[in-house]
Amino acid sequence: MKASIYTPAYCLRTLVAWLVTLVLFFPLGWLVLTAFKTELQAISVPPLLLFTPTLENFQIVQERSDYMLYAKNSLITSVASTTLGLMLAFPAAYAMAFFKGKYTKDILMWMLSTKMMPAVGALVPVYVMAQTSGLLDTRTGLVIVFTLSNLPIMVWMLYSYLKEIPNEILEASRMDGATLWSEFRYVLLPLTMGGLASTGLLTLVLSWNEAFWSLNLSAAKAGTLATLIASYSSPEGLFWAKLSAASFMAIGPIVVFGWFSQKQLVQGLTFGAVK
Amino acid sequence: MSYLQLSGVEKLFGEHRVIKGIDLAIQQGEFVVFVGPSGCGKSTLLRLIAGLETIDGGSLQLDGRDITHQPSSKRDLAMVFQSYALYPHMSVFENMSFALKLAHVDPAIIKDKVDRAANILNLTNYLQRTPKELSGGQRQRVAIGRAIVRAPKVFLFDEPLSNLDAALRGQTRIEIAKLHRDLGATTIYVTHDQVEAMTLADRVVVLRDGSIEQVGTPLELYDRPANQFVAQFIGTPQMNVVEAAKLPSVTTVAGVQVPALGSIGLRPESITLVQAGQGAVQAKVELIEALGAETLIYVTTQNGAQLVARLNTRTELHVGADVGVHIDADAAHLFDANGRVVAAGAR
Amino acid sequence: MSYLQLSGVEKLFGEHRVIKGIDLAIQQGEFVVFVGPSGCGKSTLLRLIAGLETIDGGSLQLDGRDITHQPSSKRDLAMVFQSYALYPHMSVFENMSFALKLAHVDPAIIKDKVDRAANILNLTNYLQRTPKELSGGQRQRVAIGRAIVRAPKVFLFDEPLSNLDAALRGQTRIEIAKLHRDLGATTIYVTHDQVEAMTLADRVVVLRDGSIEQVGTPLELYDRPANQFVAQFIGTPQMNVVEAAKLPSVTTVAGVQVPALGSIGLRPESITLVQAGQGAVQAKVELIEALGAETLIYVTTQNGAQLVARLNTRTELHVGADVGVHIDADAAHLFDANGRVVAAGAR
Amino acid sequence: MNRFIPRALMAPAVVTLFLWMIVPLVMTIYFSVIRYNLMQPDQSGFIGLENFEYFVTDPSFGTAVMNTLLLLGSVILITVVLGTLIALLIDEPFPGRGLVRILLISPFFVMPTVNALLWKHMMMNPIYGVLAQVWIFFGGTPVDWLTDFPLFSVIIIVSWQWLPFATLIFITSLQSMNREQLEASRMDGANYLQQLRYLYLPHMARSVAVVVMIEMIFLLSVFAEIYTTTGGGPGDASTNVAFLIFKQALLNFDAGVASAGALFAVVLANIAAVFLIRMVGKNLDK
Amino acid sequence: ETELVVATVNNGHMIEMQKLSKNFEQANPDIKLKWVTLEEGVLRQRVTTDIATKGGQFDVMTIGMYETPIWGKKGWLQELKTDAKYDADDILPAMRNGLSVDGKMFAVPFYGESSMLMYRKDLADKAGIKVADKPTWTDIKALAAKIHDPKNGVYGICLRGKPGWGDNMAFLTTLVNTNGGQWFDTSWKPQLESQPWKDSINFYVDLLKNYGPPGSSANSFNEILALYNEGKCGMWIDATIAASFITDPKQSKVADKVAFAQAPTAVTPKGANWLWAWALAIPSGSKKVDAASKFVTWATSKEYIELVAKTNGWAHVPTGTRKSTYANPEFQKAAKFAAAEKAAIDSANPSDSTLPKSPYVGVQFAAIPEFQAIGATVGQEMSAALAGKKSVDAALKASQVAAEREMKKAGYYK
Ligand SMILES: Nc1ncnc2c1ncn2[C@@H]1O[C@H](COP(=O)(O)OP(=O)(O)OP(=O)(O)O)[C@@H](O)[C@H]1O
Ligand SMILES: Nc1ncnc2c1ncn2[C@@H]1O[C@H](COP(=O)(O)OP(=O)(O)OP(=O)(O)O)[C@@H](O)[C@H]1O
Ligand SMILES: [Mg+2]
Ligand SMILES: [Mg+2]
Repeated sequence: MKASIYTPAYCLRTLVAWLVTLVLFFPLGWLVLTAFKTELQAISVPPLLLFTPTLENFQIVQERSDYMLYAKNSLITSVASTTLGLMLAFPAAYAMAFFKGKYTKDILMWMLSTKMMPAVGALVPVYVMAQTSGLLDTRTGLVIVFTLSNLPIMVWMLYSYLKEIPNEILEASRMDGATLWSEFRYVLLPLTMGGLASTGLLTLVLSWNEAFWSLNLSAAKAGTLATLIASYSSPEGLFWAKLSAASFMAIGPIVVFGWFSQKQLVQGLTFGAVK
Repeated sequence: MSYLQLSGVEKLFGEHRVIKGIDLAIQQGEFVVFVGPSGCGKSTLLRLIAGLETIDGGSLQLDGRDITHQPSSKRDLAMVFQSYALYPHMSVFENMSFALKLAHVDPAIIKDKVDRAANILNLTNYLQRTPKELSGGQRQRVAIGRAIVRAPKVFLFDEPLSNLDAALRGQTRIEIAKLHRDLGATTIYVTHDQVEAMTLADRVVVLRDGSIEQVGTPLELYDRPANQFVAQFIGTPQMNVVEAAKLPSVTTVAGVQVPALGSIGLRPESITLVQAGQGAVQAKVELIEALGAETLIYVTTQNGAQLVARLNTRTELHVGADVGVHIDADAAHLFDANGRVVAAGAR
Repeated sequence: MSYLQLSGVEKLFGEHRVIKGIDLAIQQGEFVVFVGPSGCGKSTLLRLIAGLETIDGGSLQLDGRDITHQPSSKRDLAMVFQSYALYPHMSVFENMSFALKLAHVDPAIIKDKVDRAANILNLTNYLQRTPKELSGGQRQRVAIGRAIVRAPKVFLFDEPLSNLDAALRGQTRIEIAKLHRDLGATTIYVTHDQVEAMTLADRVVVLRDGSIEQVGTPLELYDRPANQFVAQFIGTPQMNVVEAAKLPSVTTVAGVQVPALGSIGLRPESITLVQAGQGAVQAKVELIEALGAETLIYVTTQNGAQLVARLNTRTELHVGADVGVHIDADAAHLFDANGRVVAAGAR
Repeated sequence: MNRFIPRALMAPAVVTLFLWMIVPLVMTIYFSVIRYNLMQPDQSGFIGLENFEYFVTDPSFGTAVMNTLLLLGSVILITVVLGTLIALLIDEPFPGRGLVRILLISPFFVMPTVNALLWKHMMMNPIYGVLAQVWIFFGGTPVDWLTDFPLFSVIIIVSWQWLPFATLIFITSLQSMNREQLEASRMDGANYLQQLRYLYLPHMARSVAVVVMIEMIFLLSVFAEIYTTTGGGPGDASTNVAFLIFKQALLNFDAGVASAGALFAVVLANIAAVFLIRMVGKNLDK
Repeated sequence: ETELVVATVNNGHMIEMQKLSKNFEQANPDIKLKWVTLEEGVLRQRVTTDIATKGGQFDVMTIGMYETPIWGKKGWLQELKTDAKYDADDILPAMRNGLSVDGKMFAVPFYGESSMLMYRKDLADKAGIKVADKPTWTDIKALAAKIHDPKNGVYGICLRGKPGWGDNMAFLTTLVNTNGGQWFDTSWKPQLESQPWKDSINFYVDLLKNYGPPGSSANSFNEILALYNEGKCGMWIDATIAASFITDPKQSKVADKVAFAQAPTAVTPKGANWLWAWALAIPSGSKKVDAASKFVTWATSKEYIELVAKTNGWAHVPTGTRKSTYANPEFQKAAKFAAAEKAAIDSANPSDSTLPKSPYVGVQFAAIPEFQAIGATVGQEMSAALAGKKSVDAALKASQVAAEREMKKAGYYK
């Protein structure tokens, strides 16, 4: 092994890996590049790789729509729904993992299957419900909807995570005189931090990117960044660069956030798939 | 009255009756070991005492108080789990002090108690480490430490050594014995390793299939097993048990006639190999295990009976050699067709 | 020429010289056991032979062919791993036949070979199960079966029994011994359990820190250890090794003067306990382990030396009793300050 | 421990989810049997199964079901196969592996609408799109992706988004591959391909199950990507069930038919679920 | 303080209005404006769901000439009464009619458009052809053949092909109209398999196949605009609003080479060019009617147009709404398409746009609720035909079936 690690196979592997990565990343990179072009540069043929970057598009976007408002809404709704979701999902996952009953598996599967109905189908009922309860165009309404639509995945992730914790540790704490609360506070919670973190991260990403409900249930006040995009794909006039800029601003925070948290995310994303 | 009293304790898992009415009285300070083959209900019985499983029948009394239906956190028992069940996110100190912290004991006292326990267990230098930074043996000691610190009424151990390697196991066994002698705590210890049972126990409880087969001191069980099961379970290598028909030379043991369908039990040390032609039976050497201080010789008799003999000396024999087998019939045990002891040689 | 020849084999992990030039000749059909404390390089040496690690120095010859740089798939060796490394998704049959299948052996022949091996190992009824449906001992046998089927030139075992519980370990040990006798295959076996080493080996190689300490038959090592390390490593309970100063009564062993800074080694069986006041040294009983056939008594002498005595009878002694210690100086070993043997009693 | 506590703990999640499912479901069932068009509030009344009949007899219905299954199947196939290959490729260390991982994972964080717009305008546009330029560079005639291969284009777009997810899970799975098993197979004489076939792939079965399961949940209702790119066409070439329902719900504003469609989708989802989860569930239970 | 939520489409003029609305807020400090700017399709879904369920999320809605009559008839919109200063009579009659039901105005036009021919004068000159002011489709085809030069990156004609009732169907309906066809006959029977439809669609597919750019079936306004600005289209028939873009040298490489003519005709001039307006309306039941009407009148007033002119120049004012705009000499000077645009708008009549009598209102659409869905489906079929995925006959047959289903479902007949 020590002799020479730079074997042809190794070099080839590195090369191919980088090639594949660049190809797969290219569209996203291109989006970022386009965001710094003028509209004419954006559609120039052949495509420009070298150009003088401009911030004009970002200015236009900011001028036209209050980016900070949308960003704030995105942040608040996704963080709130993540928190709320974890609060609901954790006890359920705990109960399922440690007090396995006859129907535990079925309940889990049922929860997952609720996610399979196309959202469009439920639009009218949900819209009517939101309207009668005065939750249209409120962050509260969005938080509730996000939470509920992510809940099944959260329960499942946490369940797979909790299942890996040996029951004996909890028993030990009971023998040590722990009540349900102290068992949760001192043993369960610290042990599941990793699972909670990665579940939270995934939910955060999903909520941030949720477009259907945020578009349909919000107007001027509660719109999230996903709805911002909907105003930049105009059928009149050139818009690629502006669209790119708006997209860049909308996905930027979550992508960067994703980069930083990817290690953490991966750990829990395995749904107990890896022993 | 006894300190811990089990009366007709039963446990059902679904339809399956796992613990079948156990009566047992344990005295204060006693070291009781549960042994038995895998699946016989040792762990379950221990967990019933611990309150980790609900008792389905009978009652449990500790120090004169009925604790049959108390939650485990109220029973004042401490348990050492097979997997140690240390809290992986806490330091050794926190692990050991957790119970006291929950009981709102004064921090200064906690520190004092933990330090004392750590000292006894040679853990003083590791108090700030987390469990995964410790070796198997050290983890084991932390688990014990966690129990000691609480000074509980009864210590429960569920196969605490089975995750250790042979050398460490021997060593830790001795430590546990010393600890018990020093603390004098009432202890219930589950194992399926009969060497542990022999060396640690004041009394051994042999379980089989959810019922008690025999209770007694280790040497009582060794010398006067109540039945073939206990006889073969205790002692290593196992007692040789041979159908009576295959050992026609043995006719009476301690004045009792050998029953026709019964069998004869012989400890390896009551078999002596002599020159071929001599002795009660003729046999061939199958395998020799020379362990230095002792030698085990596996032979097959002409009748097809397989016997192990234990020698405290070296042997000149080699595999395939013909030997005579001398049997110390005075030390033999006689079992009837159902495996019950009918007679036992005086020892 | 020998069958497997290691000449100056070396291995570096980064800067760390883990195997420090090993020379060893193994004959065809021999059963060689590597023993040594954890981290001494047993596994590494085995893996070098297997071709799972590249050899950084020296050479390796098998059956007259240089295999130092051959890939492991070409070496015609079979290995049984500590964790068995069974393929979890394949049935027992598939596990055992995998190597043959890769070698495009005719299915009929494969079936035949697997059946034969399964028969030897009592696995015939389990051929369709997957590993996780088997008990530890059965998995162990499958791992062995996988090796047998290939009829390799050399069998390599890396602590194959360390995942089994005590009872099963003893049983499987005997099976391996029988198997070796039946197949007569050249075998290299790694363990840190010296009972296994003693009972299985034709020759034992004691490793320490990447070098060979001593090579010999089990009883050679037991009786004539080359140094204190080997002396204490072989035999259970360990040989008592006491600083010469603490045993003033022993002055010469086999005619050699006891060196001032040296120490004296005594096997537990060469220590006899006599009535207080008699014997060479006076001591107090610390712990008694009654195992039925034998009894181990731990004592501390007035000089603070800790000794273990092995008795083949029961004892009337109890902890705390005063006893005299009789020492069989003829069976003692003398070590100099560096732990090398200076003299050994005749045995 | 008595039975009450686990139930109490599970209750909040189960009850809210149940409400979240049952209230719209009951409303949907109710809507599906009445005449309910947002644009014609004056027409109402019970009409039995007419809405279902109307939805099911839609000329695009068969195509939509086929497309749904095709989309589901192809994306799962592509992501699992490519994901496996990429995971194997970057399983062992090489210069810049950390960066590669970060770049590879990125598409997963991109919101579906942006993803679709990006592909539609900047990649697949037959005149300005990068792909067209690549084709021209190599002397080919640019392909009009969204028109000529509409469903395939959608599949590419959706796969691009889900590939990182699969890759990530597979990488993690590979890292837990038992080294001793690999060594054992080396001693058994297996080459890399054989190791792949007999060891790596079976080892990954469970993670594959997880990927299939999760993707299925999300892919059955793919909508934004189709709406933004092909609008379900040309004709109904890229219309899936979710899009068909959308046509009823938001182009026609016929909540009745849309509800009937949604119920049908639930049935379809459950059939797929039974089929797949059973298959996959075996692996999940291990 | 009143907060008005304004839903609007993200076209250039609207975005300009959003910017300039600061002036309005300054003038009316008690009113605050909140904007929801959406892409056309999404906007339409959002406002429709909202108004139909009485969601009340929007106080002012941007809607088109399609929705206004339908919603007005249902009473979903507030009737707009304006004062003398606003001068409602200044609004072009075609627009005013299109946004009124029974003489009551339910929305005020923000900007309007028709369709016309925009061609490259330089190329036509080079081909030696003079384009008539009112050309026929035969002329157009001949010219397209002449100037088609794909080797040099010039395509004879660019037309919409992207499916959508507001996309390809807007254009195709005018083509069908001028060929003497219609969507529905007087008994609401879809006429999609009638001869005029067959002729038109065959002609269209043939024309684009021979002289159109690649990927026509994905092109709509924007895509063609980009092509045209790059100088790749010889001719283009589309919304008059395009004129202001392609004559803007900042965007267009051919700004000085374009000329305009009326939309081509075939059998009849009726309905050959479409009519569309984006207008502002107030949902009925709104609690902020006063503030809202203040805003809509401001945004569609003469003053607003002057404000735009002052800020951005006359070339950038919203057009197609007021006579006064076209009368303004400065505007005429700045917009060389002005005359052609006005002529096109004036010549369109939504209530009488087909040769046979039709029961519906609308030039390039039928103002009935079912039309969106029918238009979308037919649009898809036409796009499939253009892409060569289906024969024209098959596409029309499928369209006819779908349309009949839809109409039957809606209860127009059994
Ligand atoms: N939670 C449970 N549900 C159902 N059956 C159980 C449960 N726990 C144990 N059993 C069954 O009860 C019997 C006794 O199990 P127990 O764990 O007490 O055995 P054990 O003596 O501790 O065995 P081992 O030496 O293998 O640990 C076994 O047959 C086991 O299968
Ligand atoms: N891959 C490796 N890289 C670096 N060092 C290693 C590696 N493998 C083993 N070592 C080191 O080499 C030495 C010998 O290890 P080896 O596994 O051979 O010991 P061993 O005798 O088998 O011990 P054990 O009884 O614990 O299995 C140890 O110090 C170990 O830390
Ligand atoms: Mg147990
Ligand atoms: Mg090792």
